[in-house]
Amino acid sequence: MEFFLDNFWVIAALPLFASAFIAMFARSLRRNAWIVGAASMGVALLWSLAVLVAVAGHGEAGEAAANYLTTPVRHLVWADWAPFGPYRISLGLMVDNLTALMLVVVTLVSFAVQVYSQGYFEPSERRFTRFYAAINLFTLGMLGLVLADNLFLLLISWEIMGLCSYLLIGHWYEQEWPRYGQIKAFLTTRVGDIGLMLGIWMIFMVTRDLTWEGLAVKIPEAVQNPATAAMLALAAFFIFTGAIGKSAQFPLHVWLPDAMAGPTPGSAIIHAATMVAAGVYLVARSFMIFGNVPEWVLITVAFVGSFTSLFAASIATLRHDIKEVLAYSTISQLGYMIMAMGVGGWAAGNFHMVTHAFFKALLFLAAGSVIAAHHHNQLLHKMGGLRKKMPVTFITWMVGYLALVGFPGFSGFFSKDEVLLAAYTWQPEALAGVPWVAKLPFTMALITAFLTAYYMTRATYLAFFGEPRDQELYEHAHESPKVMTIPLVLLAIPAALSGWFWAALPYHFTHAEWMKSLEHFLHLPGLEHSVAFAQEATVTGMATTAGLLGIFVGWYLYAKVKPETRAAWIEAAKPLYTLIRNKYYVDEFYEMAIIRTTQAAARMIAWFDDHVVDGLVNLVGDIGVWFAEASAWFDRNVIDVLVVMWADISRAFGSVFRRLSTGYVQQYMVTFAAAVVACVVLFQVFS
Amino acid sequence: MSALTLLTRGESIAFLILALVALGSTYKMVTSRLITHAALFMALSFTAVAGVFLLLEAEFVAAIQILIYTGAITTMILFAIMLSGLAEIRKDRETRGPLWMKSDPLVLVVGGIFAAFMCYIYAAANLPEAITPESLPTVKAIGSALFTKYVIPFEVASILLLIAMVGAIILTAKEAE
Amino acid sequence: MPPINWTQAVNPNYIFLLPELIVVATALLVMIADFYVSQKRSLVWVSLAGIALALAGVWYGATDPAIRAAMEKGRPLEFFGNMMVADGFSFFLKAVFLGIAGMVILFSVDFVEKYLRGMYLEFYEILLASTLGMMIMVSSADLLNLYLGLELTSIASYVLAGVLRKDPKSNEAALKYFVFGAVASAVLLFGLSLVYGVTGTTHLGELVAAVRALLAGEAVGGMTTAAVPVLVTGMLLMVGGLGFKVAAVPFHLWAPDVYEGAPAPVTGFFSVGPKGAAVGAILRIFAAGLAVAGLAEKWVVIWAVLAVASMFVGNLTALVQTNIKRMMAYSSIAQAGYILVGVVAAGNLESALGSAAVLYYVMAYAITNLGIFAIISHMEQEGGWVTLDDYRGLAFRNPVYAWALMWFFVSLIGIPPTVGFFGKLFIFRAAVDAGYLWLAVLMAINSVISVGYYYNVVRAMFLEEPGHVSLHTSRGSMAAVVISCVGVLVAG
Amino acid sequence: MSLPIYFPLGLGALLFGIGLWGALTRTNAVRILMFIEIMLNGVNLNLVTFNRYYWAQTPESASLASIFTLFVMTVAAAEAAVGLAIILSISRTRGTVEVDKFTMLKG
Amino acid sequence: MFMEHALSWIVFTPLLFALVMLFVPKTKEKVLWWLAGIGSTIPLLLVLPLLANWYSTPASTEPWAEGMKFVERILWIKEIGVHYTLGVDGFGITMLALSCLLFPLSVLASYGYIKDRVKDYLILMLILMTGTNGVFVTLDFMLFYVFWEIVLLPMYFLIGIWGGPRREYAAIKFFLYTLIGSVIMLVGAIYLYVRTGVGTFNMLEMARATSGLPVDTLTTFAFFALLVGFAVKVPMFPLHTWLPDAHVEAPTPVSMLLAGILLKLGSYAMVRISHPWLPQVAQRYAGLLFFFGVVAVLYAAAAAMAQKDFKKQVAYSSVNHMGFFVMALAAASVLPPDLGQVALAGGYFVTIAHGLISPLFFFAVGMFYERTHTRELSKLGGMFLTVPVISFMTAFVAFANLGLPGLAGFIGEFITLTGTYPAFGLWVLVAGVGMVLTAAWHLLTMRDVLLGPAKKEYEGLPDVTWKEKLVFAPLAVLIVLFGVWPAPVLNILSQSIETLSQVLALIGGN
Repeated sequence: MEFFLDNFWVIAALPLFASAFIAMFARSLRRNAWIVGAASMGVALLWSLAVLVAVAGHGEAGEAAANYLTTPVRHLVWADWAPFGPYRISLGLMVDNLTALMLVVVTLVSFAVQVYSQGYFEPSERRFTRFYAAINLFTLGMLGLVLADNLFLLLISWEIMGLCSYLLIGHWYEQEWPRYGQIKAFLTTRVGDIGLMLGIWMIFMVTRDLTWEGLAVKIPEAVQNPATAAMLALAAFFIFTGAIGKSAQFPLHVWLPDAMAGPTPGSAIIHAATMVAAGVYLVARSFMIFGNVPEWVLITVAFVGSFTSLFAASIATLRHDIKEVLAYSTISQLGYMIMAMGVGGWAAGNFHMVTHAFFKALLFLAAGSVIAAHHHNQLLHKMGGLRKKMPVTFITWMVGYLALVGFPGFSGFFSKDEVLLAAYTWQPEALAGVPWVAKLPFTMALITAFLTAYYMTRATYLAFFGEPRDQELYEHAHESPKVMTIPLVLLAIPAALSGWFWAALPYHFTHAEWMKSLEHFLHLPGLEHSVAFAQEATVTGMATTAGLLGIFVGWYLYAKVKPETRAAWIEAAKPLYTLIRNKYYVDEFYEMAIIRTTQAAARMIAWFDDHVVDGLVNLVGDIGVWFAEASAWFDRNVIDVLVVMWADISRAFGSVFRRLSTGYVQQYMVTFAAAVVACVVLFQVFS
Repeated sequence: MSALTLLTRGESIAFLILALVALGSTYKMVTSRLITHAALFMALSFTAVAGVFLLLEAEFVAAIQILIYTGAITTMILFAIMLSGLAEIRKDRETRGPLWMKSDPLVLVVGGIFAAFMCYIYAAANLPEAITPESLPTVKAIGSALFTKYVIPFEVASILLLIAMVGAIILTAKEAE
Repeated sequence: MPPINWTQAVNPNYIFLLPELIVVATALLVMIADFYVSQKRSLVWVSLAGIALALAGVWYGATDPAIRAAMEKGRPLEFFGNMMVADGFSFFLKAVFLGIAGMVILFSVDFVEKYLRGMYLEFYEILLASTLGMMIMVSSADLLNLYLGLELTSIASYVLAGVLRKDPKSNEAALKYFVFGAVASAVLLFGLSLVYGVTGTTHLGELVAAVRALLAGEAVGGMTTAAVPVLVTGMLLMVGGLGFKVAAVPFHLWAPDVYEGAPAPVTGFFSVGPKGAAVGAILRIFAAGLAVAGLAEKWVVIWAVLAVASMFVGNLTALVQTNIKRMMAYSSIAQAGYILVGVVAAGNLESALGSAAVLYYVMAYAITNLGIFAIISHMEQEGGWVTLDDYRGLAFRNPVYAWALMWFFVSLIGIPPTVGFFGKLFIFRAAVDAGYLWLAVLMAINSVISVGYYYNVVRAMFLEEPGHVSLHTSRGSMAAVVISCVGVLVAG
Repeated sequence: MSLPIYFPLGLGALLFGIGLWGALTRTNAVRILMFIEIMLNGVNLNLVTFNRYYWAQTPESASLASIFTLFVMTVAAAEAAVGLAIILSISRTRGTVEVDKFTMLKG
Repeated sequence: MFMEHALSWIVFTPLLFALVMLFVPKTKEKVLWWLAGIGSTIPLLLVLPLLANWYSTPASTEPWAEGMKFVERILWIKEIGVHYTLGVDGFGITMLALSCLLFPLSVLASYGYIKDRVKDYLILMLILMTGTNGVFVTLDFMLFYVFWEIVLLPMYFLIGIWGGPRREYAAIKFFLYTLIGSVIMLVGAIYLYVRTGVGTFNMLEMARATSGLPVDTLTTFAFFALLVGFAVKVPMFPLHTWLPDAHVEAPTPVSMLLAGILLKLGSYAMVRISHPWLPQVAQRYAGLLFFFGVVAVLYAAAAAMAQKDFKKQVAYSSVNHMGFFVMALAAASVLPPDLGQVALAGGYFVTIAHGLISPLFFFAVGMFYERTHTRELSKLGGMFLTVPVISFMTAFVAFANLGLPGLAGFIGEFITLTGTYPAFGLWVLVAGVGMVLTAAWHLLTMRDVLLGPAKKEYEGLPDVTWKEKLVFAPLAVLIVLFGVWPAPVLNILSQSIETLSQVLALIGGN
C-alpha cells in the first residue's frame, strides 16, 4: 500500500497518457479508444483505492499543519518550475484525506463513464476518439485540481477542465444548441475565473505565497492587521466568485442547463459529478482563507448557496426535459454544498459532494440510458412506463432517486442531513442580533428538500411509471447493453451505501483502525463542532418529513390525479383563486394552493431567469459588442482619419507653397527683395 | 557748420550737380522707350558717377569707370541690341502684374525710400567725421598691390573673363553644321 | 610714400594652390587638346585624370608638414597676401568639390555626346571653371577673393544652365538663373560694402578682430559701437545673397525652375556643387568671420528661421510635384534647411560641432544626390523621362537603377546604414549640443514628411506596372551610380 | 573732406534702390541687365566712399577699395557678357526678351 | 573563431547569403530557395550552442557590457564614441533565439506560397533577419539604431510588393509610423547623449549617466521621445493602428515575422533602453503607461471582437497581448524590486509566448486563406468537417492565444497581472474584462470558422501538407513545453530581470 501512496502521481499520469495516446493514434484506434481509456482509468481507480486505504491507515487527520489544513500525507514538489524573480511557483502534488477521497470519487465516476460511453454512442458517431481524449484530459484536470498543493496549479487544472467542458458541450457542433451552449459555458465560467484570479493576485500580494501550507501559516498572521484582513476578505470573496462560476451558483448558474447540449455521459461526469463540484472543493481547500477572514464572507457564501438551492429546485419542478431537471437539481444540490461551507459544515459539505457525485452521475447515466433507448428523446411527457422495458436502468435510477431525495438509509440521506444540521446549528456572531436571519439558510434548504423530493418524484413517475404517452417511441425502447448497465450498477452501489461511512458504524461497532468514521476522516483542524442529539434528531426528522412529503405530493399529483384533471387544475388555477377555493376536497384544496403558489413562484423565477438574468447577461454581451464596434469605428474613423488628414494638410500646404512658384522670375525677385528688406527692417526694429 | 554753408561749399555743389545728372539719367533709363536710349542714358549715369569718384579722390576708379562701364559695357550692350534686333519699343505698362508697380516715378520713390532708410541707419550709427587720409590710392600702389597681394583675385578675375568669353561663345555660336 | 616690399607680405605657397592650378591646367589642356585630338571622347579621361591629380594635390597639400603643424596649432596658414587659407575645412570641401566634378563628368558623357555634339571643350572647361570657383570660395580668407570665387561659380553656372541653346526650357532656366543671380549678388555686394565700411577690412581674420573690438566698445578707426547696426544691415544683406545661393526659403524660388529647365547632369551639379560652396562660404563668413559673441546670436536667429522655413516649404511643396527634377529641387531646398540647422548650431560659439556636422552633411548629400541625378539624367537622355509616370515600373525595366534610386532615397531620408543617416545624426547632435533641441525635432519631423514624396517615386518604381520599354544602361552613368551606392554605404 | 559722408552714401543707396526696383519691375531683359549694372555702380560708390572717408590710412588699405571696385567692374563686365549671350540665345528660341513671357517653368 | 564572434556570425550570415544570392540569376529559383533556407538556418544552429553554454559562460564585468555575455567590441566612429559592441543578456538571447527560430520557419512557410519575384523576396527576408538579429544583440545605441532602421525597408517591401489588395496603403502606413517613431527616438537619445556628456553611445554607460538626471521637462521629453519610438513598434495603444492594416495585407510568412519578431523589437528596446535609461521618469509616468497598457488589453479585445476579417482579429490580439507587457513594465517602475521582478518576468514571458503563438496563429489563418481565398468569417465555416487537421491546429493555437493554462500564453498573462495588481490594484480588472472578451471572440471565431455544418463550396479542400506540419510542429512543441515548464526561459531571464527591477526601483546598481 505504501508503494501506491509513494507513487500517487501515477494516478494523474494515467489519464494524461491515455488522453495523449488516444489523440495521437486516433485514426488507428477508432472505436477501440474506449479500451485505452477505460483500462487506464481502471488502473487509476484501483490505485486510488489503494491510496485511500493507505491514507486511512495513517489514521485520523489529527495533527494540523496549521489552522484549517490537514497535514499532507505525501507531498511531491517540483520546486524550480517557474521562478519569477525571488518567488518561485512550484508545481506540487499532495495527498491528504480529502484528496484521497476525491481521487476515488473522480476515478470511479470517470471509469464508469468511460465504460458506459462505449455503449452510449451510436456506431455512426464520428468523434468517438475526440470524446475519449477529452474525457481523459478532463479527468487529468480534475485529478490535478484535487492533488494540487497550491492555488496556481489548481487554477491551471481548473481551466483545463473548462476547456474540456467546452469541448464536450460542443461535441455535436453541427447543431446550433451545442455551439451556443459551449460558448455560454466557457464565458460564464470565465467571468468567475477572473474573480478567482483576482483573488489569487490579492493573496499573492499579501502573502507572497500560493501554496496551501504557506497560506495556512501566513493568512492567520496577515489577518491580525485590519487592513490586510479586509483585503483578504475581499480576496476570499473573489475566490468565491470563481466557485460561483464553476459551481453554477446564482447568479452565474445560467450556463449549466445549456451545458446539457453535450452528450449525456460527458454531462454526467463534468456537469454533475466532478467539475461543477470543483467550486465547492475550492472553497473547502482554501478554507484557511475563508475561515480566517472576517465573517461576512462566509455569510455571503451561506446565503448564496442556500438561495441557489431553493431557486434552482423550484425551477426544476416545471422542467420537461429529463436532463434539464437533473441540471437544475445539480445546481440546487451544489447550492447545498456551498451553503454547507458557508455555515461551517466543512465536512458535511465535502461529504455531500462525494455522495452527490455518485448518485448524480448515476442519475445522469441512467437518464442517458433512457435517452439512448428513446432515440434521443429527452422530453418527459413523451416517456412513461419505461420500468418494464428497462428494468436495470429503472432500478439503478431508483437508487439514485432515493439517494437524491434523501430517503433514509441511502447516501443522500446522511449527507443532506449533515448539511441541514450544520445550517440548523449555524450561529454567526455577525448575525447574533437577528437570529431569524441566521435561520434563513436552513429554512430555504428545508424547502429545497421538499421540492427536490417533489420534482424527482414527478420526473421518475413521468419517465418510468404510468402508461406510455408516446406509443411509437415506447415500442422501440429497449434495455441498454451490458456495457451501459454495468457502470450503472457500479455507481449504484456507492450511491446507495456510501452514506454509511458517515454513520460511524464501522467505527463504533468494530473500533477497526483501518477505516475511521468519515466524519473524523474529514475532520478539519480548527473547525470544531459539537452537536446535541436533540438537534440532530430534530433536523433528521424535519428533513425526512420534507422529503417524504415531496415524494408523496409528486406521487399523488402524477399517479393519482388524472392528467386531464391536472390540466384542468392548472387551467383553473391560472386566472383566479375563487375557482380553486370552490373545489370539493379540502386537503386537495391545500395541495392545490401549494402547487399554484409553487408554480407561480417557479414561473416567476423562470421568468426572472429568462428575462432579467439572461437579459443582463445578454445586455452585457450587447454592450460588449457595441463597445467593440465603437472602438473599431474609432480606429477607422478617428485615428486613421487623423493620419490621413495630416497627409492632406501637408499636401494642402504644399499646394499653397507651390503657388509661389508662378514662373515669373520677377515675382521671385520681389519675394527675395521683400524678404531681405523685411529681415533688415525687422532687425532694426527689434534690436 | 550749418546745412547751408555745407551746401554752398564747392565740393557739395559739384557733388549735387553730378548726383542730379546721375539720377536724372538713371530716371531716363526708366522712362525712355527705346532700349538704345536707355543704354545711352546709362552711359551718362556712369559718367556722372565717375565724376563723383573724382570728387572722392579716386582717380583710378574714375578712370576705369569711364573705360569699362561707359566704354566697354555700354558698347557691348548697344552692340548686342543692334545685332539681335532687340531694340523694339514696348511699353512696360502693358505687361503683367499690378500696374502701379510699373509706374515710372515709383522707381524714384522706392529708390528714395531705400536711400532714406539707409541714411537713417547711417545716421543712427552716428558715422564719425571723415578722417583725413594719409595716403591716396595711386595707380602705382594699386598696380603693385594687384600683382602682389591681390594676385590670386587677379588671376581668378582673368579666368572669370575667359569663362565669360567661352560661355558667351557656347551660348550664341551658330551650330557648326 | 615709403616704398613697400609687397612680396614679403605675400608669402606664396604653391603647394597649397596645387589643386587649383591643376584644375586650371586641365581646363586649358582640354581647350587646347580640342584642336588636336580627333577622338573627343578621350577628353573625358583627360578631365578625369586632371581631377584625380587635383585630388592628389589636395592630399599633398593637406599632408604638407608646415600646413599640418599650423592647422594643429589652430592658426592655419594664410597665403598669397592672406587671400587664401589652408585649413582642414578647405581641404575637405575641395576634395568634395573635385569629387562632385568627377562624378558629373562621368555621368554627363552621354549627355554631351548626344546633345552637345561633342562639345567637350566648352562643357568641361566651364564645369571645371565652376569647380575652381567653388574651391576658391571655400579656401578664401578674404571676402574679396570669396566674392570672385562666387562670381566665377555663378557665371559658369549660368552658362551651364543654358548650355542646351536650342531648348527653350534650358534658355529660360539660364535667364532666370542669371537675372535672379545677378540681383542677388548685387545685394550681397551691397551688404559687403557696408561691412567693409564699418570694419575697414575684407579679411576675415581682421574682420573678427574689428567686430569684436566694436562690440567691446572700442573704437576701430573712428567707428564706434554705434555703427553696429550698419554692420548688421550689411550682414543681413549678405544673408540674402548667400541664401539665394543655397536656395533657402524665401530666397529659393529660382531653384525649382532652374533645376527643372537645366539639363539633368547640370541640375545634379547645381544641387550639390554651388550649394555646397555657398554653404562653405556661409560657414566662412558667419561661423568664422562674424562668430563674435553678441553678433552670433543675431545671425543665428535669421538662419534658424530660414532653416525651418526651408525644411517645411521644401518638403511640403515637393509632395505635390510630378516632375522628378522639380521634386528634387524642392528636396534640395529642404536639404538646405537641414544644412542650415547645422549652421545655426555652429553659431553657438561654445559648441564646436556645427561646422564639422555641416561639412559631413554636405559630403553625404553630394554623394547621394549625385547618384540620384546620375539616374535621372540617364532617364532623361534615354527618352526624356522626367515625370513620375515615366518612372513607373522601373524596377522591372532596370532593377539596378530602381534599387539604387531607392537606396539613395533612403540615404536622403536619413535611414541607416547610409551616409545620409550619419549626416543627419551629426547635425542632430550638433543642434542638440548647441541647445537647439526644437530644431532637431523639427528636422526629424521633416525627414518623415520627406518620405511622402520619395515614396511616390518608390511606389511608382516598384509597385506599378511599367509603362515604357526596358532601359539600357550606359557605362558612364552606371559607374557613377555604383560609385554613389558604394559611397553611400561605405561612408556611412 | 568737407562733403558730408551722407551725400555719396545716399547717392549710392539711391542708385542701388533705383536699380533694384527697376530690375524688379521692368520686363525687358536687357533693361534689367542695365539696372543691375546701376546697382553695382551704387555698390562701388559705397566702397570708394567708405574707403576715402575712414580707411585710407596706409597705402595698402587706401588701395583696397579701388581694387575691389576694379574687380566688381570686371565681374560686371563678365556678367554682362554672359547675360547678353543668354538673352540672345533665348531671343532666338522664343522671339522675345520680355521676361514675363518666360513661364514655361513653373509650379 | 566562430564561438568568439558567434553573435557577429549570427547577425551577418543572412546578409552574406543575401549578397551571394544577388549574383544568382533569378530563374534559378531552386538554388535561391536553398540558399535562403540555409542562410536563415545557420543562425539558428549558431544560437543553440550559445544557449547550451549560457550558464557556463561568465558575464562580462567591463563597464560597457556589464552583465552581458558573448561580448564583442570594435571601435567604429571615434568622434562620437560609437563602438561596434555586441553582447546579450537574458532579454537579448531569448529574443535572438526566437528570431533565429522564426526566420527559417517563415522561409519554409513562404516556399510554394510566394511565386513571383522570388529572388527579391528572399533577399529582403535575409536582410530583415540581419536587422532583427542585430537589434537584439547590439549594446551600442547607434548600432542599434542602424539595425532598427534596416528592419524598416525590407518590411516595407515585403508588405508593399507581396501583400494584399491594399498593400501600398498598409506598407506606407507601417513605414511612416515606425519612421516617425524612430526619428523622434533618435533625437531623444542624442539629447541625452549631449546632456550627460558621456561621450559614448554605449547603452549601459549611457544608462549609468542618464539615470542620475533630474526629472524635468527635457528629460521627460527625452523619455517620451524614446518611448514613442518603441511604442510604435510594440505597438502601444494609441499608436497601434498601423498594425491591423499591415497584418491584413502582408503575406502570411511576413505576418508571422511581423507579429513574432518585429513587435518584440519594441518591447526589447523598452527594457533595454527607454526604461533603464530614465527609470526616474518612467516611475513618474508609470500610471500613464499602465493606462495605455490596460486600455490596449481591453480595447484591442473589443476591437477584435467586432472585426469580420479573421486576420484582423488576430492582428488586434497582438495589440492586446503586448498590452500586458506594457502593464508589466509600468508596474515594475513603481514596485519594490521583488514584486517588480514578478511583473517583469510575467511581462517578458508574455512577449516570448506571443512570439511563439501569434506566428502560428497567422500561419493557421494563412492556411485557410490559401485554400479558401477568403478571410471573412461569414464566408468560412464548418472547417472541422472539411479540413480536420488544420482545424485542429487552429483550435490549438486559438486556445493558446486566449490564454489557456498548460500552454505558453497563460503563464505570462497571469504572472503579469499577479505582479501588476500590487501596483495598480483593482484597475487590473479592466484587463480581466479584456481577457474575458478575448476568450469570447476566440470562441465566437472558432464557432464561425471551425464548427457548424460543412460548407459545400469548400468540399474536397486538401488538408494539411508536410510543409505546413514542419512549420507548425516546432512552434507547437515549444508552446506546450513552455506552457507546462516555463523554467528554462525564466531561468535565463532571471539575472537580467533582477538587475532591471533594481534599476527601475531606483535602487543601488548605478
